Amino acid sequence: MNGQGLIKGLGITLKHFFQKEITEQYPDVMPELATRFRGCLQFEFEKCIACGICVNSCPNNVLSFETEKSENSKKKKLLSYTIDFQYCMFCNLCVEGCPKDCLHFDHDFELSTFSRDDIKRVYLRPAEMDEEKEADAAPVQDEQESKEQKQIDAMLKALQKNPQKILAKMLEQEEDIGILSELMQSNEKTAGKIAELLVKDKEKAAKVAAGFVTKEKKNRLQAEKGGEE
Amino acid sequence: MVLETKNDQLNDVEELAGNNILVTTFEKLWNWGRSWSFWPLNYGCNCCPIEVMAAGAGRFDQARFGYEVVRAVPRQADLLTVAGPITLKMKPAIERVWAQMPEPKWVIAMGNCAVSGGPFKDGYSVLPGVDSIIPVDVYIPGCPVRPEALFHGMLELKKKVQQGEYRRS
Amino acid sequence: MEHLFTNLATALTGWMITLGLSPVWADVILLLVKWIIIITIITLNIIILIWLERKVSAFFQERLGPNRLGPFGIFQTIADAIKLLTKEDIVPSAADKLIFKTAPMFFIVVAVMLYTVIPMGQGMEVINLNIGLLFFISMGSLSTIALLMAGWGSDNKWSLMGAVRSVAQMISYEIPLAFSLLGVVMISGSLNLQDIVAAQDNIWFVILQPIAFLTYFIAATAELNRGPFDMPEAEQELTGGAYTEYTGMRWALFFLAEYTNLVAVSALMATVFLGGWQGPWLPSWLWIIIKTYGVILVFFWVKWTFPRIRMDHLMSFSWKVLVPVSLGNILLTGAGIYFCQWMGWC
Amino acid sequence: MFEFSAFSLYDAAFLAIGGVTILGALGVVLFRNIIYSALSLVFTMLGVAAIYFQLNAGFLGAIQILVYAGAISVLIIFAVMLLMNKEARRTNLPTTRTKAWFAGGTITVMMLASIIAAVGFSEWPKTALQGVDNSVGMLAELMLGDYVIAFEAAAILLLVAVIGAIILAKGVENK
Repeated sequence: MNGQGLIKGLGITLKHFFQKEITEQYPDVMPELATRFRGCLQFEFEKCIACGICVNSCPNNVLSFETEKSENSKKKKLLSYTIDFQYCMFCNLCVEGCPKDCLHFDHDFELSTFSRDDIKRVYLRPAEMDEEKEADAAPVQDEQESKEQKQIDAMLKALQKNPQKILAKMLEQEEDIGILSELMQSNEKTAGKIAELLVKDKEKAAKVAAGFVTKEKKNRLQAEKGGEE
Repeated sequence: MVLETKNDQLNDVEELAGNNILVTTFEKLWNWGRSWSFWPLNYGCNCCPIEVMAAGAGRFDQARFGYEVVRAVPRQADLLTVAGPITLKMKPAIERVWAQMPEPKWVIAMGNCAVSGGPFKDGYSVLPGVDSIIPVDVYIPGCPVRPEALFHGMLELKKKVQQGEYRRS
Repeated sequence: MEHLFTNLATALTGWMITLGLSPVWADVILLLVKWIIIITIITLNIIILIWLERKVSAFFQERLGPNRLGPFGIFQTIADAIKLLTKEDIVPSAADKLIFKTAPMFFIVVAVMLYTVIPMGQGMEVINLNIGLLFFISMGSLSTIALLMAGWGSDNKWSLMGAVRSVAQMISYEIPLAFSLLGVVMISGSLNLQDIVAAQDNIWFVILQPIAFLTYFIAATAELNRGPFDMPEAEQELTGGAYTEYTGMRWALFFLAEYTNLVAVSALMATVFLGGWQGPWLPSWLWIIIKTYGVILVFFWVKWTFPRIRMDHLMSFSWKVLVPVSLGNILLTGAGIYFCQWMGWC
Repeated sequence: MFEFSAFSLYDAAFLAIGGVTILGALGVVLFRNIIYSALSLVFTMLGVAAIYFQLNAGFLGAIQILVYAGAISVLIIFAVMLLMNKEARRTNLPTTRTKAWFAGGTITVMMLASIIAAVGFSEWPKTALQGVDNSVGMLAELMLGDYVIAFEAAAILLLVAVIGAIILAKGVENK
């Protein structure tokens, strides 16, 4: 009969009217993304060996980096790594090609920007990486220095263990010894300085220790006055 | 109080805004209304528009933000969503549509093709990004852009509008 | 509660007469007050209606709909209205400016005129015309001219196509619309809408006139240019039909007028077929609101269920199906009344 | 005493309606754009309908709006749109032929004279006639009672005209 389909259609929409909504409320509830979802390309600077496989594998010239040859070693030193994200097609070729797994896609998709320049991301060489590298590159530059360092460390330990005994050599009054030991416990810098001086120059250490004590005394006096006022 | 006209470069609106609170409050009200009601006009080629459609459909539901009134006419649209590469042949159409939209109007470049030309950036017939012909407010990189990412772009645009930045061309 | 508004009106008239106004002027002022109230109600009502349509359509599609501005997103339409108010007003340079600017005003005026005769409760109408139903139909037919003006004035091919389509559609569907109401007029013996409501004391006309009810519903959908008969403004093929070139508030006026028409037609449907303001327990003006909203919801339901049909199918459906059916309904009603009188039932 | 306010209100309404009607009629003639002429015809029709309403002939008024303002004028606009092959701005120009001016002028003068004569020589009732409450019922009794044959004959005439128009437009298939 004519018109049967119309009634059926109305019935279907009515059925859906009372069904539960399937909407995902994005800004309030983040979507559950598949594990292999490719969101934003991330780069780990530390792992990179600047081999250039990623740049060669990219079909769209998204990736580029700058290197510098250091004088001491044959290794190339990575200065900066640029991902110009506005050309990326999320093809994953760079990630597959990377021998050190320093590229990967994370799940961040909120990439909107107000200006086109913000899309491009430049990774600069982190400063702490240079320090570590230098430390690695020159293990023992000066043996004497390292020996001294070891002595200082030992002294510091001793100071922390038994301050009274060592400080008694420099300071005469027991009150001062107490003050300085308290000071050292609260401030590691003071302790380090005193330890270093004890190893290098004992007279100077005594002077400095006396100075610390007088300063601390003044401070305490002022604090008391301030409290009274 | 006598109005000091030291700065000749101040125009009337700025002078009013300096001396009259009413103007700024209305401006805020308008910005509130505008920011909650982008009626989009969608341009696209193939893959990003699929996501635009998904954004309008049940699972993602653009309507939650009040942006669901998709107009087929530039005359009633506030937001031009460019979701695809602009070919030289399409360039005059986009320019015309943009000119036909009433002020205040905004543009979202959705997907890498619209942002920069994407994989076609060196093509002989494709423009390197829609911002080479019309000013773009929000860039959403992605290939294609997820519906959620489109929402994120629209919400960013909402923040921008609520701050009262809109372009008079 | 029942006589809340009528009492208010009487009190207002009495107060104005005590102020020294002659009764005639008091009546005129009361008429103006009624108009202002009706226009306010229409505007507020439409803000709610647009929100309702968005919500209902969302639920039909298992979406949530606007839910961020205020409770359940109820302020969404207000944001839209503010935005539309502050949009740039573009008049195309090639447009016929006078006609272009007059069309939306004409449309909304005609749409508001429809409310003149609808009884919003017991003794609650602007004018109690004894040809109320005919007045309603004739005022409804005027909106074709507004659409034609909009289509011609825009100087745009889509606009003109939309206008031509809407005029063709509205003129052809006016005939079954009027014919379907004739059956009701024959039974009640009056064109006065209050009389028609009174005639439904025992039984609603939807039971006596089911064919007329269906015919009227279909024809009204076409008259309102609502889906599935929204060819005149088909966004996919005509980019908005006659409204293509309108921006901002001018376009909003058209939109407002369409919803005004929707409410008016639904209210007429409730009045003529569903017993009008009659109903137990609740006050009469609440009953008509409930019934009107029920009809509006059915309109929404139909719109969000069916796809748009083709123009030639639409026209042939009107002339080949609806007109003969409604004419047959008149014949059937006449025979029924004759039979009824012959049996001595009425 | 004569109720002044009611009288003036009624008069003011009549003057407004009459003004709209006459202005619309003038617009039909004087507008250079034929679309404007057609649209001002609509306003003339609406004015005439309003006069009917004011004379308590609501049925006639409603029919006037429904048929003339709503349908006939739309048909006129349609015909104008479909047949127009030049720019709309200068489509309703005054004719340059003196013969036409002469003929039109003569007819206008004769019509005016007859109307003035009719108005001047007839006796007008000084009080407003009591309007009929059930004008629809009376019309129905007249049309479907006393004059039913004339009514039906007119209907058949219109039907023949419609069929003739269809045949003229579509043509007859020769078998």
